[in-house]
Amino acid sequence: MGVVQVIGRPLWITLKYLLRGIRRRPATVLYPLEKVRLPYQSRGLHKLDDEKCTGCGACSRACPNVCIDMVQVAEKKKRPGIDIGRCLFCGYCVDVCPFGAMHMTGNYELAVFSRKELLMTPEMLMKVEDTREGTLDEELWKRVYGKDEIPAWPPLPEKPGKGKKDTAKKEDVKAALPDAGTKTEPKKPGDGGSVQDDDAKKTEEKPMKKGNEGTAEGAK
Amino acid sequence: MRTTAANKGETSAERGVGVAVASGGERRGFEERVVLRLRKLNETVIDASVQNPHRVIANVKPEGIVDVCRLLMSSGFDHLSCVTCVDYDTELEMVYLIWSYKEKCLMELRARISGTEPKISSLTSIWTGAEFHEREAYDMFGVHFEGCPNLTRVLLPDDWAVFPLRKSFKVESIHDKKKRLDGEKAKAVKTQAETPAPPPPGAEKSAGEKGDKDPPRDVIVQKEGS
Amino acid sequence: MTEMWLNMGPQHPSTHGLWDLLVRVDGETIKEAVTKIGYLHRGVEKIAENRIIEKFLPLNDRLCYVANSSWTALFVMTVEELLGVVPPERAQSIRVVLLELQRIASHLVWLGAYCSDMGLLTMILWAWRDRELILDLFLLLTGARITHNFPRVGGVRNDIPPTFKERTLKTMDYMDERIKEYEMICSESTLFVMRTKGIGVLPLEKAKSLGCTGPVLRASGMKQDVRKDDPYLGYDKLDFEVPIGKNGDAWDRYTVRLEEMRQSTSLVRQALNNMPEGDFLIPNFKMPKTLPARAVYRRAEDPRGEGAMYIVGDGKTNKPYRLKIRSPTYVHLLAIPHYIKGARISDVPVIMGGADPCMAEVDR
Amino acid sequence: MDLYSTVHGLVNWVVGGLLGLLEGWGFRGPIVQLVIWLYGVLEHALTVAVVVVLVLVIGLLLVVVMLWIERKLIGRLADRRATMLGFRGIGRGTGFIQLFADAIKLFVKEDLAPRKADKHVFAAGPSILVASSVLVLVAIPMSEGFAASNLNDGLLFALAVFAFAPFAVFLSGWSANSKYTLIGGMRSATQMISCEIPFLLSTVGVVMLSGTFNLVDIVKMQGDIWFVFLQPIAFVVYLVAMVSEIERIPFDLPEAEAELVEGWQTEYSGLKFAFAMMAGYIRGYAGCALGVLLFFGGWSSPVPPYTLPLPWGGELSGPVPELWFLIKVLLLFMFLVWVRAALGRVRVDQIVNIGWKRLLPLALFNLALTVAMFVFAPDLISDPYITGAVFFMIPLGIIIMFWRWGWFK
Repeated sequence: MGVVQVIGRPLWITLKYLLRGIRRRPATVLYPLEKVRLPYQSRGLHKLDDEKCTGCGACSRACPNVCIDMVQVAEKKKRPGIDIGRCLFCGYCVDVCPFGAMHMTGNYELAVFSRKELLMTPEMLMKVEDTREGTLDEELWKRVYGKDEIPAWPPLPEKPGKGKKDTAKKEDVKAALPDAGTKTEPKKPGDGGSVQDDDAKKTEEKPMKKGNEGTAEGAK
Repeated sequence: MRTTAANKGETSAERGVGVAVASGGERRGFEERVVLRLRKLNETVIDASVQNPHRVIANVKPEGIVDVCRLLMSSGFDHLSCVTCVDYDTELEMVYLIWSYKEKCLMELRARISGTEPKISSLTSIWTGAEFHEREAYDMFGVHFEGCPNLTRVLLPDDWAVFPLRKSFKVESIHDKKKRLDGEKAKAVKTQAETPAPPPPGAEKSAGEKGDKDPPRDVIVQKEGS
Repeated sequence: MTEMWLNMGPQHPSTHGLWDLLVRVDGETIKEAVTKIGYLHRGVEKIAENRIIEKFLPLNDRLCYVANSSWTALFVMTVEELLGVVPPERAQSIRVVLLELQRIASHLVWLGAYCSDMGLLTMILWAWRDRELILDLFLLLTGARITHNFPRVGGVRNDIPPTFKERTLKTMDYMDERIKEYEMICSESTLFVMRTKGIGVLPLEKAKSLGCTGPVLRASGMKQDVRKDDPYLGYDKLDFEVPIGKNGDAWDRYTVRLEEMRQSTSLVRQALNNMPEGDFLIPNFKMPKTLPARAVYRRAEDPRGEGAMYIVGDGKTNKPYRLKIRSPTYVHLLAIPHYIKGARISDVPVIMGGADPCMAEVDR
Repeated sequence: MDLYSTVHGLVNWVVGGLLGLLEGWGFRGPIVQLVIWLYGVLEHALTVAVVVVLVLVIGLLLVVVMLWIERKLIGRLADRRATMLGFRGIGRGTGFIQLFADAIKLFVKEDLAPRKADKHVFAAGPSILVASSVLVLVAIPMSEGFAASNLNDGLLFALAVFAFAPFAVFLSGWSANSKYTLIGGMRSATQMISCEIPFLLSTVGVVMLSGTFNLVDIVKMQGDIWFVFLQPIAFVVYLVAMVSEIERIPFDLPEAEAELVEGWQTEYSGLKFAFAMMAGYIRGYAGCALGVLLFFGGWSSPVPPYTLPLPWGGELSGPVPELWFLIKVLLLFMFLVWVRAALGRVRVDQIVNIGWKRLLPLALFNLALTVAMFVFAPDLISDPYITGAVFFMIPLGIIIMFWRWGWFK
């Protein structure tokens, strides 16, 4: 009737959640205590591989916010340093790197007490640890999946796909450079690219593989 | 049938490439009819053509913009999607984008007005919503719309005297700025290497900051100032 | 009480973002209103004139902080039309998935804010909780939750990852159930109906004349949708309904948006199930050094209405000569004073919320 | 034995013992004589002070408990964990000490007042509000013995003091010299005018059935059957009007945070805000307690044990009724929290409509029905079951009738 009609259904549906909460956890993630695991595509703080980097400066040129600067770390050795305070985490620097020297970790806890701490020198970037820890059994996904098992976050593909797509990606990456047009000629899909590109492919595999192992361990 | 063929011909000639617009199956020649009606207004319409299916483009004289729009309104273009302006240094080009809900066709009207004393009639008598777009164009380009109620700044502060989207309002992008600064720095380093005399204090400071520890700081500080 | 001017903003709980609705009230009744915007103006259009296309691309994500990818995709489509490039079908399909997920996420944010304005604080938590799932899907697909930077000129950044399809389909089923729950707590609650029915009525003729688009216009009873009228990304091949309202009041805006969420789940399912094989990016595509000297106006159905971009190339550089961003909410917010007269102070958040303001996009 | 005499005895015992001790130690000078004389004069004042402090402390503790219940319950209803601050850190506790953290925060916050505010009235608003709210507690017995004062017209006193708060709200809203607070205060006045009369009328039926204004006696009269079964319409009217009186969410117009920033509380900060908030919860407790006393049998226990058996034999009637009373009050409060989680807020004109067009006719109808029972079937009134049946069936029939006429649409 009148009263029941006014408040009946909303009361019932909220009560359902209350009763459900007795058996199951509510949807909150207690953040500093529990951390949700991020998939490996996620774009967090950059990590630099010193051995792969040649100091070519492609990342610096591709950066839309001009937050990457090539820093002289030794005689004839330049490495990118990043002002994380300006970074917009677009991932261009990672996409553009021809040697796979830079990749993005899932490290998203970047709050610091002063702006100076946000200036990441190459040494700091090399020391960045991929801290993608936490639980996989998020309460929310449990609800979606019901009694089924929640699939783990997929790892990055070990091989970057077919040759065709790979080349396509490479070209796009080059296109992101401001003066890409002068450097490279468009290649045919089947070409496979130059020797340097092949090297890049091989080197690209390594950090991702490490990452995958990390996932598996973390999940267990 | 004739229309379709004409459209196709124009499309391939003008664009050269396929466009990501799905071409409608059957066209009833609506665009053609509109173009013909427009062309009849000799004294105000400079030219009108069907650009590609669903798109008509017309250049008009600024004096007759209200008449043209009234004609368009009566022929079914009922939604003023956007009014904007493009600055060609000496002239401003007003662009009116009008959509027809019924015929699913976009009309692009262009009117060139003077860059020094930009002035054009307001369309608020036809579409109430024209006021919003015209206020923005006034805000950004300083175009004076005659008859627009409440023609005041909308996005920018009231006490601003500049019209920022004019080409005369120069802004240096951070990329250009970085290039310039890099060039200056290289120059400074070069002069320092060539001449034994101490470099100017600014350059020294810049070089000092440019140590291994905090790379892009100097760039950023000056950027924020601008 | 004598008449007085009351600020509903810019720092006010009812304005979701920085803007100001000055209302002249007589007691509780509103006699007049003035919209004040521009607190978040960043000059995006000017920035675009000074940047090459690729470097402007990530900024499009910042145009709207609720429906980010809709703007990036729109910009990419505009540039593609300018260059005369057609992305591969698979890329278009992936974009449809992205855009429709984005629409659901955006409407969820709106629903939560709308209900919390009426004091229904439970709804905001439920809606944002379920949005979290969609953000997780974005994270999986694009690598970021909010600012995806995913569409590229000529395709998208990467292919859909494994398990994404299955995960998304399950989530869409889940979302359909949740939408029923939202209906139970909102539509079937008489208090909610009392607060929304007959409030802020915007008649169809007025809405058309004011230039309202999207859910606001559809609530007034116009069967209009850019996805249907001016199809892009292969929306004409997908099967969906365009929900419309009758009276153009706050209730209709609510029902239209809720139904749009349902349609979006169906669209995501269709796009995922019929996704063609192939490239996700045009092979060997290279941005030209110069943009062609012509202008292109591309419209798209943003979650808030008709978003559009007008881009002019000058034939000399790689930077747009002019980029105009047509924001739907800009029009909706400035149109509020035209139909708010006679409402009560309590109705102001409801009417404001009906426009679904996203200030970053309004002020640009 | 009520709370007053208990405390009196306790005070007598303690002071007497102390004086005896003094005498035993040999202090017999004029000063001790003066102290004894003074005690004789101030005996009752001291007792009253102790009783008042006791009631106040219980009230504050209840506020804390109710705040905690509200936070946790509304969190669970909205499918989230609510506050979880514990002694071991964030996320590891029940969240109870969050309330104390909040209290400390509010205490140390800067106390601001708008420059153009009427400072004295601005400060007086929350004080009057808290004072009037605590005053209601004086009239509310927690059991036969545990009452600050067993007033003969306790119900009248409670209702009178309960209706005082909108005045304080209006004062503070007006004095802050802000538009939001002004509208908030106006709304409070509007709401009070529209809901106060049904609120009072809904209690008249109960008073007629029990024949007294004494709350203890009203509870005693519900030994056989709770008045909620005899006066269902009155209970519904009471509940809605009470929610409106204590400004909780379906009817929290004076502090509607979406429209008026925080309504009449907008300009308050620090301790004054804490007072305003505390007063709201004390009023919430008072409203629920009155509801329990009038309609749910007060402290009478619905199931055995009615007393607490002592392990060494004998029975203790001590904490059982009080506990039952608190459980009932908190259950009623939890229902209000539940309503808050499920419903939105109404508009001003709507609450006026609800008050005058729905609640008032219902309350009058209930009153008429009760009077009719007394006039036409005074014999049957003593039979609770027949009365209950009549009071249930007739309203039910009429409500269905009205429903079919579309009166509720």
